[in-house]
Amino acid sequence: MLLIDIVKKMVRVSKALMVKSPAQVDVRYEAMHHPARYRGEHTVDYETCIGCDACNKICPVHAITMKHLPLKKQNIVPEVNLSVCIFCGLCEDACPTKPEKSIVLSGGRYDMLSGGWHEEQNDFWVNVDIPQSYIDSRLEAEDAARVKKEMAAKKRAAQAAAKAEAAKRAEAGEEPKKEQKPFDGTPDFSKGVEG
Amino acid sequence: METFLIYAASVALAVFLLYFLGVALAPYAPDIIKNDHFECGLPASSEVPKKANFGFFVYAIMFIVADMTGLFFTLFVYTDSQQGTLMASLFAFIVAFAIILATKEHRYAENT
Amino acid sequence: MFNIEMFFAFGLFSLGLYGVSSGRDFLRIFFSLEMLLNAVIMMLAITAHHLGMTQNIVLAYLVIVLATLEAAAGLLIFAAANKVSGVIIPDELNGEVEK
Amino acid sequence: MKKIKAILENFDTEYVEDYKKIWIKAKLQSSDALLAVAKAVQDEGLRSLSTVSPTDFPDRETIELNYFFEDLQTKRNLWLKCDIPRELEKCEIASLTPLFPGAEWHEREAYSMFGVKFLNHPDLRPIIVSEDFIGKTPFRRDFDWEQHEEDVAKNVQAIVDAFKDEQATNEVNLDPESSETVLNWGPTHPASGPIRLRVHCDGEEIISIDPDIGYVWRALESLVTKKDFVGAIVAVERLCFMDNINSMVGYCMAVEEIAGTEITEFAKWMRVILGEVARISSHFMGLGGFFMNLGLHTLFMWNLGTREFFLDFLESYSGARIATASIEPGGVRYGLDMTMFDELQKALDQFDNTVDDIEMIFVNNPTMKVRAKDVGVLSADEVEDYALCGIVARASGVKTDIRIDEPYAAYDQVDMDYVTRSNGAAADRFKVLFGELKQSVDIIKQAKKRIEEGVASGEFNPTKDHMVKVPKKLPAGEALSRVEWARGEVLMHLVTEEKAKSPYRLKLKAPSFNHTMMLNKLLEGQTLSDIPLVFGSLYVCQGDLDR
Amino acid sequence: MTILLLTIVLALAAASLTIKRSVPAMVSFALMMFLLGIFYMTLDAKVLGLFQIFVYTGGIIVLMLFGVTIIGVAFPQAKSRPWSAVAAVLVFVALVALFVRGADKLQLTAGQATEDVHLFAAQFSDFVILFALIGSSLLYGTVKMAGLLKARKKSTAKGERDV
Amino acid sequence: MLRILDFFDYAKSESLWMAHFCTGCCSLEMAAAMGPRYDWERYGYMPTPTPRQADILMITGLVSKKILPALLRTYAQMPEPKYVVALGACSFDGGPYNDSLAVIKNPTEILPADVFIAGCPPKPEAIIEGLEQVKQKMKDKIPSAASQGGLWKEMEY
Amino acid sequence: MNTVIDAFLFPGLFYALVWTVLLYWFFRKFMAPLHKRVGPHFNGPYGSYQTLFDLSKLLTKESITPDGVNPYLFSIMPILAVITALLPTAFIPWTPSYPVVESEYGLLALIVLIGIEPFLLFLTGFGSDNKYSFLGGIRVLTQSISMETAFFLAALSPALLFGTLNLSEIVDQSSWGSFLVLIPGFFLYFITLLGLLEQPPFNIPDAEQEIVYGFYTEYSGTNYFMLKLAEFTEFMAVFAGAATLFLGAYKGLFFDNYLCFFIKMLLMAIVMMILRAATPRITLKQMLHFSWRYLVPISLLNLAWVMLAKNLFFAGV
Ligand code: SF4
Ligand code: SF4
Ligand code: SF4
Repeated sequence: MLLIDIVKKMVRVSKALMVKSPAQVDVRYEAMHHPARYRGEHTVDYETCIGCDACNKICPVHAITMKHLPLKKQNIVPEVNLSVCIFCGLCEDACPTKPEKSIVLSGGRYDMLSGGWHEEQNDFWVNVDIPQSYIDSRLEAEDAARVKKEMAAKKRAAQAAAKAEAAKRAEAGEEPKKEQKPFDGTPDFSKGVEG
Repeated sequence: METFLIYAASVALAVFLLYFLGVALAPYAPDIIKNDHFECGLPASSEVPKKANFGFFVYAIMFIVADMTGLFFTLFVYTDSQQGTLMASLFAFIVAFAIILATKEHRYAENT
Repeated sequence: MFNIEMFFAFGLFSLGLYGVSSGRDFLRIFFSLEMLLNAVIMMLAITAHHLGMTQNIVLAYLVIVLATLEAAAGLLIFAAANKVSGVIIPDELNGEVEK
Repeated sequence: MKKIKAILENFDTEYVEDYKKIWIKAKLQSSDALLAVAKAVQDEGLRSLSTVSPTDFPDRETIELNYFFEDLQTKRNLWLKCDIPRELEKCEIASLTPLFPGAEWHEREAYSMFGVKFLNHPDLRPIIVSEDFIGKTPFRRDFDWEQHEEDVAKNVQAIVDAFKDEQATNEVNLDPESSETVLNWGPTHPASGPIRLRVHCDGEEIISIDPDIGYVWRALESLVTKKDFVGAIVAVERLCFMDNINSMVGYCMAVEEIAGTEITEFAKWMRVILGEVARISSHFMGLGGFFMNLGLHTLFMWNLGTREFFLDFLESYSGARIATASIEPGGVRYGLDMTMFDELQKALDQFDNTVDDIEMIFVNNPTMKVRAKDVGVLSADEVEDYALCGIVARASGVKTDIRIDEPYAAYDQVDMDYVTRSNGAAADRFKVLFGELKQSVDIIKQAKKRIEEGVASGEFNPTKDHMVKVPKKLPAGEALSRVEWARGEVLMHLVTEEKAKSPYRLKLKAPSFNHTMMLNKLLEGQTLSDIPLVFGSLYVCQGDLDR
Repeated sequence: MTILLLTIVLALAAASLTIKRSVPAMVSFALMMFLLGIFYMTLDAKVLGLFQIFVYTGGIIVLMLFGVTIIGVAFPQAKSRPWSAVAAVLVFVALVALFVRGADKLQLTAGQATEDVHLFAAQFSDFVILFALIGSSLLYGTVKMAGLLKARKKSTAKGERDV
Repeated sequence: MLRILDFFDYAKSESLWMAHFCTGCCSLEMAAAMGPRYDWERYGYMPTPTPRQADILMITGLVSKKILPALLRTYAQMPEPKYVVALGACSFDGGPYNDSLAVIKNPTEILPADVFIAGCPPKPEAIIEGLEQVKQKMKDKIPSAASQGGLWKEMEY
Repeated sequence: MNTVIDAFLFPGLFYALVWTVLLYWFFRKFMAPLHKRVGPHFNGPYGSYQTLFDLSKLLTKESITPDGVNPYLFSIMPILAVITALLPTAFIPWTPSYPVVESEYGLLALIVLIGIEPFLLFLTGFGSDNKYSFLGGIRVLTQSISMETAFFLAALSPALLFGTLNLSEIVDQSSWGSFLVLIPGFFLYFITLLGLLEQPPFNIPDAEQEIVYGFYTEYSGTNYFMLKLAEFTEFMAVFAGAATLFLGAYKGLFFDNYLCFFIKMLLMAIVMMILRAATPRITLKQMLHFSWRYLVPISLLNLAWVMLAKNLFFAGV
């Protein structure tokens, strides 16, 4: 009885011989499944990054260090230590830039390896190579902006003075203008990542 | 007989040659921990037992008896007469019955 | 008709005798018992070959069977004694049983 | 419920109040009454002590002990608190182990992490902690772990030496002439994983087993307090990667309770789907592991093959195969692209293809029946006394399943029932596991239908609805959440401080802890061949065993 | 050639009785039996030789191995009895003397050397049933005895626990 | 003669057996790499029950303080030539458990790995590719990293 | 001189090596589809070089001799195991003209030599001075006492039927009719063969999940290679024995050839593989009970049946 049962089981098991094995692809060169959202190696878009430090703050493993730029406004850019990173994707969620995130890991590579020794592994970074020309142009733009701003500030001061005078004169309080809330780096959780 | 002995000797020679080929090509780097016993990756937690307590002696004895039976059958290979073969099958029946009885008894002894 | 091979059979026999009588542990007593029986088998085989006493071979088979069964029964007694009293050397058994 | 309240009224309590639907929360004035209260509630029927969770308040100079009593039959639970002083010498309380044998290891854990001494405990040795922490109190708030880490980093050799010392002290002294020996079963072992069972055996027969755990201790409970509320999900999901979603669900529920957020209907259903997918992928490993421990790799391989399809769905949804981090406080992290359901459908089809084969070949396997029928039997009484949960409890006929007892996410709208068997042997656990696998597929189908209907009728917006905002800083409070994890009940007790960015204390009670405690009881007097079988059938994962 | 073989046999036999560790002693015993089997083969008793090898290396050695697992790696010490060696030597001398002196009287009728096995089969098949009965009863008896012993041991153990 | 030696060296590089030792959750993905979809047996990898027959040791993720001696001992008990592969962020600096107080932060400083595979956990594809790199290293006759240094040499365990 | 060449080449060592490489590859390659995998694939055609590489690697890897073992016993046992596993091949009629040793008592010699193997394996375990090996060794012993009797009795059934112990004669006399009579014997032989070769469901001595690797635990490099070689050579001897005794060795449907012999052996290997993929391991005690309660009595009854059948159908033969 037991024997017959076992023989039955054997026949059933050998049905598997008919099934084509799913391992048909040489996975050294090709991924079996690589969805659009796959969280792999990061890319940092230094042009859109506003240097808000949100990604650094949220990273649960401190994989991100901010590289300092000789700029005033966007003075930092994230760099990721891939040996440390756990590819949780929180930094991408936290990044506030729109419509494209400045730090993106969706759709990245899976086959990131690095060398053996601890020092070699330490050199395993996503570096942002910023061409000097870009920095120069940004510096120029910043200069221009600063000049513009100064001008604007002067103008505003003048206007404000004028307004104050006008207000005094009018003796009736106009409602003060709503101040723009400065960005405090809070990630916006209500936004999903479009897949 | 002689052929077999020559065969055995040359097989032994061949295997020894293979073994020494392997040993000659293998690296050799002993050290204290490497030569320690494997204990699931930890230092040994007690001595290797020098004895084993094994409750299967009954089976060992049954093994001997059944082996003897087999040897008897080897001798029956050469019987030509009908009476001899009938005797042999009777013999087989008796021993089979004895073994069944003995296992029954053993099972009974185990369960109580 | 003395044959030089018989000499060795006697040697084996007396070795077995020594082993049995020197009173050591069970295992070596078994060894020596087997040796005794094998000396007998040897004699039978030698006489069968050299003296043409072919029936002796049949006797030799019987002795082998005897030897096996004896070993089996002896080992059972040994195991039982060991289980009951933890004895390895037969000399100790006397004392154990009296206890 | 009333009876319990009446009992508590007899004692000197600070407050007694209802909490959630099936809990009563109470605090004792003094710790002396604990034993009496415990005795009274045990007589009332609350026979399982789920866990003991100390919380350290340095500024109040107290350690608050939380006891969670459960009644697996009638679903009445009690959350009992009491304060004890914080100084190491006076930090003592009566042990509940004589009453509730399941508390043994939990009290040992509290002892080694917080230094709480339990009087009358039968065997108060440190557990889990690595040797450099023995005698210290690593989970107290004022423990200077940075200094400690620096010391360790400077001298790694010291850890190893400490380990060796521990080995030497715990060595069983045996008569060299005897046939008894102490075998290590693990950690470098084909079937064990990082756990070590000290098997004291005589030939093939086991005399006793002493599990030595802590080989993957990561101190998750203290780790989350160093991360913010969102980053903590990374730590919580690493409780065990076989089913990471449900543990995150439990944590997020606790956070949401403190923040007072109500998540959207769509997110609830998504949590059901993701949770069940993770449960399936875990159960697949459990089923395969059970047979692999019997020396048969076929089922493991087949299951791995089918599991891949479920992982594909997770990967498409969240971008990672197993470290998904896809549940966040406030809902689920990503919106849903409806094309992902095609992949889910593919996985379900694949499951339907293989399930018959598995049932025929393995679940009804005659050899398996012969081997596992009478081995590792747990009675319903033992289940209650030792506070076992999950499939182990259900295989013994105890009807407990948090998805039904205390529904979370959208489980209250799901049509499901307890999967139970009555004998409680290893084979029954295997069958319950298999039954739950089928049940999970059924639940996924229901949830999928519901979401598809909702999207079609415009009720849900799959790309927007998935998340509501939870503030970054939470108010002070504490919350208790329970989820039915793949292996059983996970109980999370979250304490927060006013305006803090990270949790103040998170207690994770994971099921494998209690199950591993049962090993000695189940295997005493059996043979060596039963170790892998029973170990596999208890469905233990070292990740949630050590935390 | 045979003399060399037999010398080795004797040496191994002596070794198996004198070696202090059990496993080498048993290995030498097994080798001795194996060589004896070969010796029988050279005496034209091939089946006897094969039997010898089969029974000893396959059967008895297994039993002895069980014995080894009980005894342990080393033999226990026992008090020596020098007289036994003397007795053995005396017996040896006596046997040799007896045979050398009385060899002439031992001359028996030298029959025709027939195929030993056929002979066995012809002579033996009547006895076989008797042997089967003996073997079966031995088997039954040993098993029964083992069961009794076990039961007794259990009952004594229980008695101890009660006390 | 040289040919024969070369052949044996090549054979060594083409057949890597792995010691069956899990230290962390990365071993789950290793199981997946053994499974039907990735099937690393195609490339000649295989798990062995004891380190005595193994060629590579996988540090599968985190190394807790308690398991470190076992790891080192397992490595030491493997026969030459032997290589080490480290998986996951944990084996570099503790990864997500970097702040944890129970995890060794620098396992690869103690036992240098020949190939480090990033990820948490790395995909099975990445694991297989990393192992291919070990093969390449063996073919290039680069001695294993652990044999050249690392803290483990000075330690007693 | 011919015998020496035989010993080195055809049924001897070289052949055993080739067979080991091929069978090992075949096992893995055939096991894989049962697991829905592919198996060795990228080294050589259908991955056939893979096992060659594996075994060459094992041959030239370091062999560790632990402290505390007797080094001679430790490393001589694998060699002895290979030699004893190779000796039976001399008696097997591979082709009509090819038993190296034409012996009156070939079957007995075959069984004797196969029966010595567990004894050597026990000594490897006992000599390793390791707890797992020790337990594994004792398990080998127990397994052999339970399986060997039934094996012996099952293997005797063709000899009784044909009235000879000479393997070549058995092959000569075998026919379809005799095969029908011997079917139960063949089944018994096959089941006990699994036990003797430590194959699932009887792979108790090297149960990985229980006692690491049984008696193999301490063996590495060249020594391990030798044990592996012995294992596979044992496969060869036992399979060849089955093919000779029951299936008519080199006799084929259309032509008599060594190829037929080989195909028969492979068929047995396939059945073994499928069994391996379908049944879990049983415990030592269950195995003993199974063997003594069912196998041995049944094999004795089978012998009685063969005797009766000889009287009834083959009286004239
Ligand atoms: S993916 Fe996660 S771990 Fe990696 S850099 Fe971004 S936040 Fe940090
Ligand atoms: S969050 Fe985005 S914008 Fe802000 S620093 Fe990081 S990459 Fe730049
Ligand atoms: S790297 Fe990630 S997956 Fe690997 S052990 Fe560490 S936490 Fe686990």
